Amino acid sequence: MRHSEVAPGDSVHPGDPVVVDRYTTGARINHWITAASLVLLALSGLALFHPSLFFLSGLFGGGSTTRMIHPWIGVILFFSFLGLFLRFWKLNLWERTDNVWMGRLRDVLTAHDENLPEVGKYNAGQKMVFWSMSLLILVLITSGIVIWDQYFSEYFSIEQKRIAVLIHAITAIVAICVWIVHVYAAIWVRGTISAMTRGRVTGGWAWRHHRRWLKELVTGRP
Amino acid sequence: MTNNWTDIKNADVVWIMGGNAAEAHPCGFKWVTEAKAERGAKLMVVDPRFTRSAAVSDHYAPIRAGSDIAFLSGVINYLLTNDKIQREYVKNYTNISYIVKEGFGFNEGLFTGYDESKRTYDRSSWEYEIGPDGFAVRDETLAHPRCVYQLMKKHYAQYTPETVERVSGTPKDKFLKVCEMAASTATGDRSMTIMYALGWTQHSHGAQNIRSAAMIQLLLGNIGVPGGGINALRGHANVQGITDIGTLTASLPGYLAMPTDSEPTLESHLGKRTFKPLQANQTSYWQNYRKFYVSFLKSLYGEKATKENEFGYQWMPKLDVAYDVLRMFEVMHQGKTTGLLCQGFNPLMSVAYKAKTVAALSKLKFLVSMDPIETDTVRFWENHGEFNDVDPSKIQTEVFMLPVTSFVEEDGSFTNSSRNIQWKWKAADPYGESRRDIEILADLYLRLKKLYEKDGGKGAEPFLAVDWNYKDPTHPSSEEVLKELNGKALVDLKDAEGKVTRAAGSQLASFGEMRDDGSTDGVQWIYTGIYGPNGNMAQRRDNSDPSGMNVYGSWGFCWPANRRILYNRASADPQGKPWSDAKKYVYWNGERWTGADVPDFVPTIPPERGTGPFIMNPEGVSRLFARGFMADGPLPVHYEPFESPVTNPLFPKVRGNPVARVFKGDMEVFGSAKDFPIVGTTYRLVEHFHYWTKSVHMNAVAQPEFFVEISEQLAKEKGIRPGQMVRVWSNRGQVKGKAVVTKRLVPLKIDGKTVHQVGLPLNFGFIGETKKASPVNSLTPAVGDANAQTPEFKAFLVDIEPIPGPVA
Amino acid sequence: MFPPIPNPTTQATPAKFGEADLIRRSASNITPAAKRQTEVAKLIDVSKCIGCKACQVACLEWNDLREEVGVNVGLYENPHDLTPNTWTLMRYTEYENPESGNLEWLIRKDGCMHCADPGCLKACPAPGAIVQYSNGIVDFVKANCIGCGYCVKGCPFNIPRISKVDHKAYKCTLCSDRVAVGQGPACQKACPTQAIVFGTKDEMKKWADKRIADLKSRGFKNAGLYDPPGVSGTHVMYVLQHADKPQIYAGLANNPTISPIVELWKGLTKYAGLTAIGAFAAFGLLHHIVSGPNRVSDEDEKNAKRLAQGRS
Amino acid sequence: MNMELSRRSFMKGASAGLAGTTLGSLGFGEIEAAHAASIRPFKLARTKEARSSCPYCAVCCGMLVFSAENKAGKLEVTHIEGDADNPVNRGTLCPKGAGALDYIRAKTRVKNPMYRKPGSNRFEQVTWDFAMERIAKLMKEDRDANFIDKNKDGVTVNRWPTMAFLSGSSCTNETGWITWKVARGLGMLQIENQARI
Repeated sequence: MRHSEVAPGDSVHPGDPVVVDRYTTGARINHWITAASLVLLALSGLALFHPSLFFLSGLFGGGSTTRMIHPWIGVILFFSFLGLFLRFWKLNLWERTDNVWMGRLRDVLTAHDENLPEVGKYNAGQKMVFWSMSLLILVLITSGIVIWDQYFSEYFSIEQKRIAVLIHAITAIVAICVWIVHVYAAIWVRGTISAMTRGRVTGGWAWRHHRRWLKELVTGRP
Repeated sequence: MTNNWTDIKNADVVWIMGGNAAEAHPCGFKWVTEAKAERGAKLMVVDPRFTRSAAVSDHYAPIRAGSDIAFLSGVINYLLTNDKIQREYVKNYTNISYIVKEGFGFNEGLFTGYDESKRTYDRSSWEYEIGPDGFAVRDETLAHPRCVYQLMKKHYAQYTPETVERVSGTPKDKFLKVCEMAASTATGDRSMTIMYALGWTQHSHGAQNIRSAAMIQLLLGNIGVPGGGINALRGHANVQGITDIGTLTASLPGYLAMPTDSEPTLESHLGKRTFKPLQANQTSYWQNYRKFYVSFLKSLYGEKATKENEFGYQWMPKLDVAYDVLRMFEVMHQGKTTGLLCQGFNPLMSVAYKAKTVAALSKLKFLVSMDPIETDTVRFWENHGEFNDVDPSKIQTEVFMLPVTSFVEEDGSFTNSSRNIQWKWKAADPYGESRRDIEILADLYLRLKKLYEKDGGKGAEPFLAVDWNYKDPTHPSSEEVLKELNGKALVDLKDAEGKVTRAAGSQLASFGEMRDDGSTDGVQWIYTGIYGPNGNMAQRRDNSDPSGMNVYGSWGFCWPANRRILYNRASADPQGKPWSDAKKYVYWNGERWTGADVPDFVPTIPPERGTGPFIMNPEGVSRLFARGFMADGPLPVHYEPFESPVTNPLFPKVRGNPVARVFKGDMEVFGSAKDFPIVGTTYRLVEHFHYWTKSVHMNAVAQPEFFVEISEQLAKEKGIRPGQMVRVWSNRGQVKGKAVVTKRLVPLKIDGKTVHQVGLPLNFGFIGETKKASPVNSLTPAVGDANAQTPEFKAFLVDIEPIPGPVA
Repeated sequence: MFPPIPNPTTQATPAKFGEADLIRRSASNITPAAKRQTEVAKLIDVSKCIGCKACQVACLEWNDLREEVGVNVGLYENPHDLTPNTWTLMRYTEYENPESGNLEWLIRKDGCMHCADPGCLKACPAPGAIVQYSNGIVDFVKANCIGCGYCVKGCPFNIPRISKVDHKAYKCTLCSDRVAVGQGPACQKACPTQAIVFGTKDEMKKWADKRIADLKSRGFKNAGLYDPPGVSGTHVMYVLQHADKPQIYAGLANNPTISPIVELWKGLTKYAGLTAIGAFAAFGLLHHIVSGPNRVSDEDEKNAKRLAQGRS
Repeated sequence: MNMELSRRSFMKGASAGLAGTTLGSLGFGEIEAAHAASIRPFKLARTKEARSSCPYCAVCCGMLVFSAENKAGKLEVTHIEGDADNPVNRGTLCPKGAGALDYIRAKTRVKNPMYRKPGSNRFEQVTWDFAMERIAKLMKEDRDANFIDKNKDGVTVNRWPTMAFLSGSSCTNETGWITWKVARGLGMLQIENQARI
């Protein structure tokens, strides 16, 4: 038996076009806090990562404040993302069809959605973004704490910190790349952004990209 | 110091024992590391602990605290039995050939003449045999059974390396290496310096510790030569100068003596001290004693001192008994003292047996502290919990805490450990309302003077007789006081032909100009020349060294007569030739004595006259056999400390120094080895100066808390972990501190018994920035050296236990 | 004796080196000064050190630093470690020499080594927070420091400390202000036994040779100079009695180098990371240009409508 | 890439968008000021120098004491280091000498005359005049009561046995003599310094 693809608050409003509620206000606020944190983290982190980007620290009031607030934003991100995680983890569980989807990546990239299996609320790509972000943020917060000298310098050895700072840097880069994929996908797949701005998508969008989710919403059956 | 700081660089062997120069005098110690680095000198350190000095040594040997004489006697025995002595030097410059009177003897640890009931000796048998010519009899073959050489051989025979190991705990091989290194300097072309400090003086047999070392140096020919000497590394910046000036119970400036009850007239005082030579053609410099004494009295009483009134001798207080610090606090403890003036002094911390000190201070009617900083003493009446557990309401002492300028806020001179007098210039304005000591004392003097002039009173005359002739009586300047110390001609001084050699009113150039007829004054004859006709020599800052021997003779002024190495005539052989080119210093050039330094000799006396280099002694030579000048014997003897873990293995019948003075009440609180099996020893730390820098923030940072040093073995035995609080107690009190467990202390085998030693750094108390602690003198016994009454801080008995609780 | 440096003057004196003599500046590309100053060095002769802490106190005094009064934890070391105020620290080791059987008390003055290849500077992300002068002095510039602690991770000797008060990194400056007017560092001047000497690096090496010869004559056959090549040499060097075993001196690094992790972080990762980010962004851009937006078709909307109606 | 250039060009580009925002106004000010010299100005310049002698042990190391006028117009010590001309210490100082500045500025420096009444548990500030007058009075009272001019054998002894003086060995020679003169002039015998302890 298949599990439900529907999250609380998802619903269909018949009309022309059909409107589908995809994200509740809470989910959207949660998402945008996360998104803003991530952007600020990326900017402040990059400022400290590469000298040619140090000027970015100007956005935060200089190097010292950048250094000071970066970890705090990290904490915000962590908890904010935790909220997202708790909301969405179930719907992001991996399924057999996700493998099929992944196998047809060429069709994905060439927008031949018709060749893809019917997708629930999230497709395999989104799930991968979700899970990789979950993992990356976990690693980032952990390694971040190790190098958060203001409060934790006594608890870790320098060697541990060196490893942590390297992991933190690499992880952050990966996270930024994942974020690029995420953002690009949202832009490329037109009609996506409204899911997070207004909480709604059109029925056509849902039909095209998340048909199984739409069907369940309509039929009430998974 | 017979020699001086920079001269240490000329040493081939440096022996540090009874001191820890690296810890207590780091900047002077530089000349040890220089001697090592520049001339390949070897450094050996003998100490109960592996010290900071030992850290840079070539050889270290451990020793049980308080057993130095056994060790040093072992070295003397080694030198005598292996004939490692510089024969020519010893024969000519010491009394080794002198014959001692019949009747002198030594038996079971005691010399002849001992009176047990009085704990004193009748020293009359400890003298030379005097010949019909009035001079002491000698046997230059050294064969006479009563000559000093033979007496020494007999006296020292029992101090074999095995005995040293049994008594001092020093492993035989380590001991022998010390002997060999010392013996390597018996050659005339090599020299050894011995550096010591309170590790030798603070024993009930302290003076004899130092005598033993001096004897070793004489046997090796190391006195009076560059890189040699017996060098007392003194504590306070101006303890040398203050000792020279004689603010000690029995002293006058320049090592003249206080009058005593048995010297009712000036003549009776001078007569005893104007020593006649004991050998032909000797200088016996103390024959000039009366010139110095009369000049001193002229300074003290000015124009009021006349020949008719014995130059004011009768106004001077006469001493009934010597009031050294132990007696001072004994008398105070008996409630017989009304007031105490403490000038830069913290007796609550620095005097033995703190419980007694607190009780004594509490009996005072008033206490005045003159100090730039608060001392523990000035707050002795304040409750500081376990560190000073007193009830202020029960203490009726009035206390005055007067602010005094610090060293940078006044000018004046300091005399360093090597007798060099240097000027310091004022650098800052006084802090707060603080005043110079001189101003405070002048104020006190003038107020009292007014009271006596107005109301009269007992003893008004002697007090009002004191001369106070300063430009501004309320503010005597340091310059005019230094001039007063130097002395001046009061009338035109003329030579035999009647030519004026020194005009009236002009400063004297040397103490040789002093007269005993009241025509000169001068407080401090040994300083004369410091402010002579050419001005203030303490201000000289010429650091050239023309001889290349590290003399620096134009820097400041060194007493006496700007001499940098004492007895330096001994750096040449009897014919006046240097013992070796390597040690060329002062020599006869065919016409006069000359060389790198001011000769410690009449420069025109030719070698042929046979005048000895030790011009202060009536013999003209130094004394291996001390005659009656030492209270506890003419030769050093190993006596145990009053609190010892063992019975004297050599002389079991004698407890402690047989003539050391012990007050009633102090004797009763000696602990026994049964109850207190561990040897305690106190010392200072390099990060601190006595009880002073615990108030200095940066020093408190460098060493913040009292600790106790113990060996790993003792820690294991007692279950003490590093950093744990421990309690150390003696029969007189207790202290608590952190345990520093170290390999630098090891248990020693003494007379078949394992003996542990614990180290107790002394710099902590309850006032200041360091963590509060009870002073280590809560533990120490109030017994002093038989000659100098220096308290026995370096060897006493304690026990130790861990205090349960978290570590560090 | 190494000739003492003459007393300082109270006349205002122009600094002998400054911004124009920088050869490295953290997180910046600069053109090193064409004319290099003579390299200076501090030589610490452990065999002459008595562990008196004069250097520690002189450092506090000269640099207007005041440390908290601590406690004793059963050791002679105080404070217990370098701190933002304690830029130099004596470290004591009781070493039982297995060959001679003698106890040796090895006392090493710890502090910044002023590496020729400074790991702190390499790790520092803040432009100009760490600078290296052509005379070898590696200095922290407080105004530029952001307190990130990367220097701590970059340093192979565990020297920099971050203040909890102002969150800036601190370490020995080699008394750059004193050296700039021809004086030696405060610690060197104070050192009672000349266990610390200061001069040109060449002079110091020569002086060290003399000291090493003396030590060898006293039986320390492995005496030698510590000027580790792994960081291209240092401007603070040690004379060690046992140069074959630096680690016995309170853990002095045997062969210090900038950690490979730091090298990877500040090297490959830095460039590869930005490249990766750029590549992803570029891929997106390219993809968009090539394949255009993925739009929802009218068909899709109709299908959806149909589906929705079907339900109702 | 030249950092300065990139930062400036960034500012130019960004200033339009960021002008007036909190982030913008906070940020760039600091970066602009940050280009400061790393080397501190030499702090002895224009101070007053005096040659002094270390007050602690009897090596008597030569010291250079630097001072400057404080706000109250009083000359105050700012730094102490060794005197390289002194042949003994050659400019070196031990941890005590090197820290002597904190002795001069010690928290426990006594600033004013203080007086503790019998049985009191505190010091109170008094004037010099009060303190000195009271001490002189106490001394005279006791001396009048306990001074001995002749001993039992009739010898003139002129001593005051009930007063003691501990004379500081960190005082100058000149202070030492004034001390001797006043103490002995009054007939004191209980006089001691730190030669023994």
